Amino acid sequence: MKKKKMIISSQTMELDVVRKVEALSGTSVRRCFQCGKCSAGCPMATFMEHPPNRIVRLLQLGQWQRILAGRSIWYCASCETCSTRCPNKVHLASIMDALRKLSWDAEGPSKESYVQLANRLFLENIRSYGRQYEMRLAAVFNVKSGQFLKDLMLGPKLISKGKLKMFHQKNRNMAEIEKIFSRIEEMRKKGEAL
Amino acid sequence: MSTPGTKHDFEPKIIAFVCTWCTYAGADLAGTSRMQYPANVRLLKFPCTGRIDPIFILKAFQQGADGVLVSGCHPGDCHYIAGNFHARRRFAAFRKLLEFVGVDLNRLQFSWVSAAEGGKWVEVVTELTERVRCMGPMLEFKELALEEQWSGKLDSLELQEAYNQIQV
Amino acid sequence: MDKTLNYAYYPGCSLHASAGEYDLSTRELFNLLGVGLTEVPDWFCCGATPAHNVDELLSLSLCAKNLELAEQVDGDVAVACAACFSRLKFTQHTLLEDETKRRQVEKAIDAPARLDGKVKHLLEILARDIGLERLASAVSKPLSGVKVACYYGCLLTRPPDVPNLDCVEAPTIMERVVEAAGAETVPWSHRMECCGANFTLSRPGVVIQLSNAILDSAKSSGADCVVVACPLCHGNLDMRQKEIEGVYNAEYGLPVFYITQLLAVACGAGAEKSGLGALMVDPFPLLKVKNIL
Amino acid sequence: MSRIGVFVCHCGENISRTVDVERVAAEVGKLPGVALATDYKYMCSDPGQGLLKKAIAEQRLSHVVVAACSPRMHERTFRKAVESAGINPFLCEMANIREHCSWVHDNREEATEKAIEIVGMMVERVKRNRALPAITVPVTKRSLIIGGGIAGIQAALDIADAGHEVVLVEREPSIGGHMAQLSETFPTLDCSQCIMTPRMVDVANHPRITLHSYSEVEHVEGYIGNFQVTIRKKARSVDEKKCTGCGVCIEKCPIRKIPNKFDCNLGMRPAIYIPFPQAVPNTPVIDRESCAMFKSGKCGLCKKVCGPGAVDYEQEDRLIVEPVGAIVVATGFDLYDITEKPKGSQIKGYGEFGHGRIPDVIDGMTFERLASASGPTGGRILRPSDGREPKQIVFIQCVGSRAREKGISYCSKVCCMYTAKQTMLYHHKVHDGQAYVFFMDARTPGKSYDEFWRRSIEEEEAVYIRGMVSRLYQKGDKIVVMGSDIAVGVQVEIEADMVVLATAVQPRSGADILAQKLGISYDKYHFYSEAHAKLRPVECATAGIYLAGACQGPKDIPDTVSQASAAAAKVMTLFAREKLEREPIVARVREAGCVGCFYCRKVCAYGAIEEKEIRDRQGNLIKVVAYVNPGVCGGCGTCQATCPSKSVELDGYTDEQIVAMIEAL
Ligand SMILES: Cc1cc2nc3c(=O)[nH]c(=O)nc-3n(C[C@H](O)[C@H](O)[C@H](O)COP(=O)(O)OP(=O)(O)OC[C@H]3O[C@@H](n4cnc5c(N)ncnc54)[C@H](O)[C@@H]3O)c2cc1C
Ligand SMILES: Cc1cc2nc3c(=O)[nH]c(=O)nc-3n(C[C@H](O)[C@H](O)[C@H](O)COP(=O)(O)OP(=O)(O)OC[C@H]3O[C@@H](n4cnc5c(N)ncnc54)[C@H](O)[C@@H]3O)c2cc1C
Ligand code: SF4
Ligand code: SF4
Ligand code: SF4
Ligand code: SF4
Ligand code: SF4
Ligand code: SF4
Ligand code: SF4
Ligand code: SF4
Repeated sequence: MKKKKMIISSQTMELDVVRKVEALSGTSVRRCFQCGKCSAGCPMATFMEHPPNRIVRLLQLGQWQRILAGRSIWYCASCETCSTRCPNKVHLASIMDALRKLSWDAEGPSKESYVQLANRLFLENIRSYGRQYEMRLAAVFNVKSGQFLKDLMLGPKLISKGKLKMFHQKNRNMAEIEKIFSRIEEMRKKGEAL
Repeated sequence: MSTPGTKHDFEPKIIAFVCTWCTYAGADLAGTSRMQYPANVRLLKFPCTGRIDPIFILKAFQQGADGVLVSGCHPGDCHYIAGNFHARRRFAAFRKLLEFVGVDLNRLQFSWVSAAEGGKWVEVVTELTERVRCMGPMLEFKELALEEQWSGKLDSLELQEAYNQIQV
Repeated sequence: MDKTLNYAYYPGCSLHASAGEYDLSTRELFNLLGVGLTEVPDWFCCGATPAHNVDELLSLSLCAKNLELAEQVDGDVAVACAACFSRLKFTQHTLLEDETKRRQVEKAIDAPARLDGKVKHLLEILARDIGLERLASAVSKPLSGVKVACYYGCLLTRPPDVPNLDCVEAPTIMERVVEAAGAETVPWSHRMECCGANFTLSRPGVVIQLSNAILDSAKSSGADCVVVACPLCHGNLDMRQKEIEGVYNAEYGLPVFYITQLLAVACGAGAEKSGLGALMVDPFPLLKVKNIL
Repeated sequence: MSRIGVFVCHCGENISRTVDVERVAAEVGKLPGVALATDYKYMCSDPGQGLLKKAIAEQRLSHVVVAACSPRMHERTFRKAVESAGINPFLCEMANIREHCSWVHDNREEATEKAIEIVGMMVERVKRNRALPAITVPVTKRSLIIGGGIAGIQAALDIADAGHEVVLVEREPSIGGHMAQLSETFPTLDCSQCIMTPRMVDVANHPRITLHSYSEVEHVEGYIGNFQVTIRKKARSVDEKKCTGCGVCIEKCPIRKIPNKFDCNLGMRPAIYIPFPQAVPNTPVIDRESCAMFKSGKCGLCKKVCGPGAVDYEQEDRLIVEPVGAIVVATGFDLYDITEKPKGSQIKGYGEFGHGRIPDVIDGMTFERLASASGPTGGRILRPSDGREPKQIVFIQCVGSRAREKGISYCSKVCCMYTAKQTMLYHHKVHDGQAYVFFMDARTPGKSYDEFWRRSIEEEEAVYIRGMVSRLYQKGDKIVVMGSDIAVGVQVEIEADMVVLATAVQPRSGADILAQKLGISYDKYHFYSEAHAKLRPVECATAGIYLAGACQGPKDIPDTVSQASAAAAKVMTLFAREKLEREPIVARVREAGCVGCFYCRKVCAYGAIEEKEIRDRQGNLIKVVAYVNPGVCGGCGTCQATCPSKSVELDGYTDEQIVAMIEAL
């Protein structure tokens, strides 16, 4: 793959986005001195085209579009290994959260769709049922992702072991939950929250 | 009342408290480089900003100064190791007191001017002079002094009280 | 019944579904130990990883609301799932440190955030509140001869300063609890490597690869079984073990217990009440060989 | 009533071009107390100074103001002149009407007005000046050196060679410090012992050096030129004067399995021991914690076999007092210990590296002992766990250093170079082995340093990997190193036989306690602070105390030796004079007003403020007040501005003087 030359100037460095990432994640990207310790221990680094340290590097240069163009952020498992071992207290796991949020808000310019789909279904589940119903989650995921047969072998065994509930009751707090979702939407509309 | 932006045709009196090693020498450098600045400023030399008792600032205002400048070495460059550091902490606490007695803090300028910064000295002095000129004469405090609400004595009980607040 | 110890129990979604045996054995164990456990009424999902993954504010708000619900029950909050535990603690930590986020969350839940309540993982309760001595004295069927690999996973201790469960990089709390039940623990290298739980649904291939490394390490340390304290870890190591063995052409046969199952068995709860039947990798042969069941 | 003389200078035309000097003189002449005001073309010229002296005599002047250039230019000149005319030099002040007036303003009217005010201000000030006597203090020409590493040794030899007495205090049983432990040294790879031991012997034999080994500084009193130092000589249990160093006792001691600290615990030593064969002094010491005699009263073998009867179980700690005029602090460094978290320290451990519990994960100093020909393995690189030669060896740099989350944010400065050195030594000794280095940057500024580092890569075939390591774990008899190469952007895994950690250089434990005894300042890590980072790098702010070596900050041997010689030169400069004379602008306490709050002491960076007891005639304590030691005071006046009861004053800058100056405006 050809790599586009990076033209750097105060115009091409989108530092506003970086500041947003910093505000959302509560951590500074400038503290990173590129030691690579985060990438050394990341269980998912082998799946990423930009290893974690490079994500921070790209942010330092304001090149968030390059990050979103790849799928690295969607392969982060949120295991916190990087944040735990960083010698500079760069909370990389939170940076990943912030980047995913920005990418999500930008209607997913990132290529990774399965993880996004799973996340979306998960959140929808909370909004409609208050709790997760793994059976429903898995079934809908399979339908929507077109992988009808995925994990088919597991299903019956799980049901026989009593591990998948087929039916569920609605949570009595549903109204509360809906309010939380809608208040957050409201705040965002008014620009009171990122 | 003064409206910002309007020039008053009055010559403000500016008193500058400076340390010997940095700002005094910086002002010397402005001289040897023949730079020009308003003649409103009078310098008082101290060994170190650490020696500058905030009361002197009050005294200067009471004595008719319209603006006061305090300037010394940059942080970390103090000839006496940490004098300017103590001064900084002291003045931080003192600003509140000044505000309380009714001094507009825009009349008080703290800055760092090193022995090599003749140009910066000129800038700082010019800026403060012009700012104070726009603000007009400092009346509040002169009236206060006239009313004898504050004796100007350096060892009154209230001041001791104030000092205790300022301690590190 | 110990009147002084009672907890507001937050089981989390999995314990009402795929991890029913964790729930069952937890209730049974606390019952045997004489410690009160009252489920938080109408708790809802903490949002787990997907929520903070894309919407931290939502994640913080869901957790804050649950913390508020927990106030209805006397006692500290007892959490079974490592992910819920991590999110609840993270919420407390973040809202204490970040004024702006706290204000936003309070607006979202329309209530003041309650941050002073103690949130504890079951392990903490077992090792510290109940205490290893009391635990050991309740053991009627010591697990002698069982070699256990304690698996912490990634979220129980991380990030530093947040869960404060134990030393971030070299925790021993689970080993101490298991040893109190009379079992032997083995040192091994992958106690805290990530199993990829986040991708169970979307990228099972990832999970299989990561979980295989964990099972491999546990096996080569000479362990007879693995013990976990999180339904997500369990899902990957137990439920998928067969599949992993298939992919990597390996033979692990490692039963994966919940910590409460192991303790319940040691305290004499019996197989059924400990929910052993729900395990995918059959634990009975091991327990029989060691003369425990 | 004062009779002040004011002399206004034209400076050719430099002043008179914009300032109407005649008018200045006329106006100032009207001020109360001014007896004479005159102007002259060049005040600093011989005739100008003559005019000044003549006026003093004729007009019986008591004070002088010279209105001319900056005091930074000619204050000395005029003070000398008035002194020769019989007036105390501190009764002469300069009013700066050139740099601060004529040169910076072109409006003649304004400049003249300003000049009149400047001179008036100085008149008010000089009126209130006090005649200050010159302050002189005698100098004791002996110096104390604390710490006998290469820094202390170098300083001791330099000062003693210059003809002055030196007292050297070393905490350990032998001098030598860390350099004695090193194998070969960068950048030349010469053998450390070969260049070190002759100097240690020189110390032992020098007629003007008194060595107190196994001793510590207990207490320090006094000030520059006049310190009284109390030294605790710890009980060695062997009489240094009687012992011949035959070593029979060491051979016979039955307690033999004590880990040898000098060998980084790789080898064993008996309960009676000398730390290493070339130790100075070559006198054994009994480790009372391990000795059977001290633990159970049974043994006494060493005493039995000692011919000269040097072993003495009853020996006790002794306190001796040494008067000295200068102190050099050279207490060196310790290495960050990844196995433990020091109590109360900010430092978080390296759990991801197994908290140092993986046996074949060692630190840099341990590697030095392995590589040293006189070390526990005779210079062979062998694994501590099984004595096998490691074929794959991994070095990790910056362990502890540059990791603010672990508690240390600075760079330890020597580890890049010693790691490069160690890869070379390894390559020389294990021909079929391979060395890998995980690093972030190679910090090799120094004469032939970068070339040295490049050599380790290009000629000695070390593989450098730019990236750090996340975790180490034992797998069988290998150590798995989980690293990353950020240049390639991939994870790197190495199954190593041995891992060497370049752990951070830290100040000695207890460095803060020693600093408090000496009254010197230190930074948050407990490295000692120099008076000025650039221009006074070997002096402490506390006069008469100097710094040498790694106690001030991480340093290699060339830097350490340079600084030690510089400190010695400073001591010799001090000793070149019989008495110290210094600017008498110092603070004084009015004891009547002082309430003993000691706020002043908190802000004094020079440690000049002491406690003084005020007693009545019966000797009953009335109160404790502050006392400023004039020998130590730097004259900054910070105490004065701090004192809540206005009881401490700086000569020449009293509140009264300053208020008078403000009022003159
Ligand atoms: C692994 C390693 C390899 C190195 N290799 C090289 C190299 O190849 N080349 C090079 O140039 N540099 C090298 N260095 C750096 C070198 O070791 C230091 O520059 C040098 O040792 C500093 O000397 P010092 O006298 O300041 O301190 P030290 O050697 O630490 O000596 C201090 C002395 O003071 C004593 N002491 C401490 N506290 C007290 C007290 N309170 N009272 C009395 N005595 C006290 C100590 O016992 C010790 O004897 C290396 C360092 C390390 C860690
Ligand atoms: C761009 C730059 C920025 C720097 N910034 C810093 C900084 O921020 N902080 C810092 O600590 N250091 C800094 N340095 C380094 C600092 O400048 C040097 O450490 C320092 O100036 C060295 O002083 P010196 O007296 O050895 O040499 P020099 O300053 O070079 O003085 C040598 C003198 O000897 C005279 N001379 C030469 N040959 C003869 C001869 N044959 N006979 C008689 N006289 C002779 C020269 O005319 C000159 O006056 C900087 C250097 C550079 C290049
Ligand atoms: S570990 Fe921290 S400092 Fe190092 S590269 Fe990663 S984010 Fe940057
Ligand atoms: S949190 Fe994400 S980026 Fe960090 S180590 Fe885990 S998977 Fe990698
Ligand atoms: S004393 Fe100063 S001002 Fe006067 S002639 Fe000399 S240099 Fe010039
Ligand atoms: S103490 Fe006695 S036996 Fe030991 S070395 Fe000295 S003289 Fe020899
Ligand atoms: S008395 Fe102590 S030191 Fe001496 S030989 Fe016996 S054990 Fe060793
Ligand atoms: S000298 Fe090199 S290895 Fe040591 S702390 Fe500095 S950069 Fe790291
Ligand atoms: S600050 Fe003033 S009153 Fe307090 S001890 Fe010092 S001199 Fe005395
Ligand atoms: S003048 Fe400065 S140096 Fe002297 S005693 Fe006061 S604070 Fe200390």
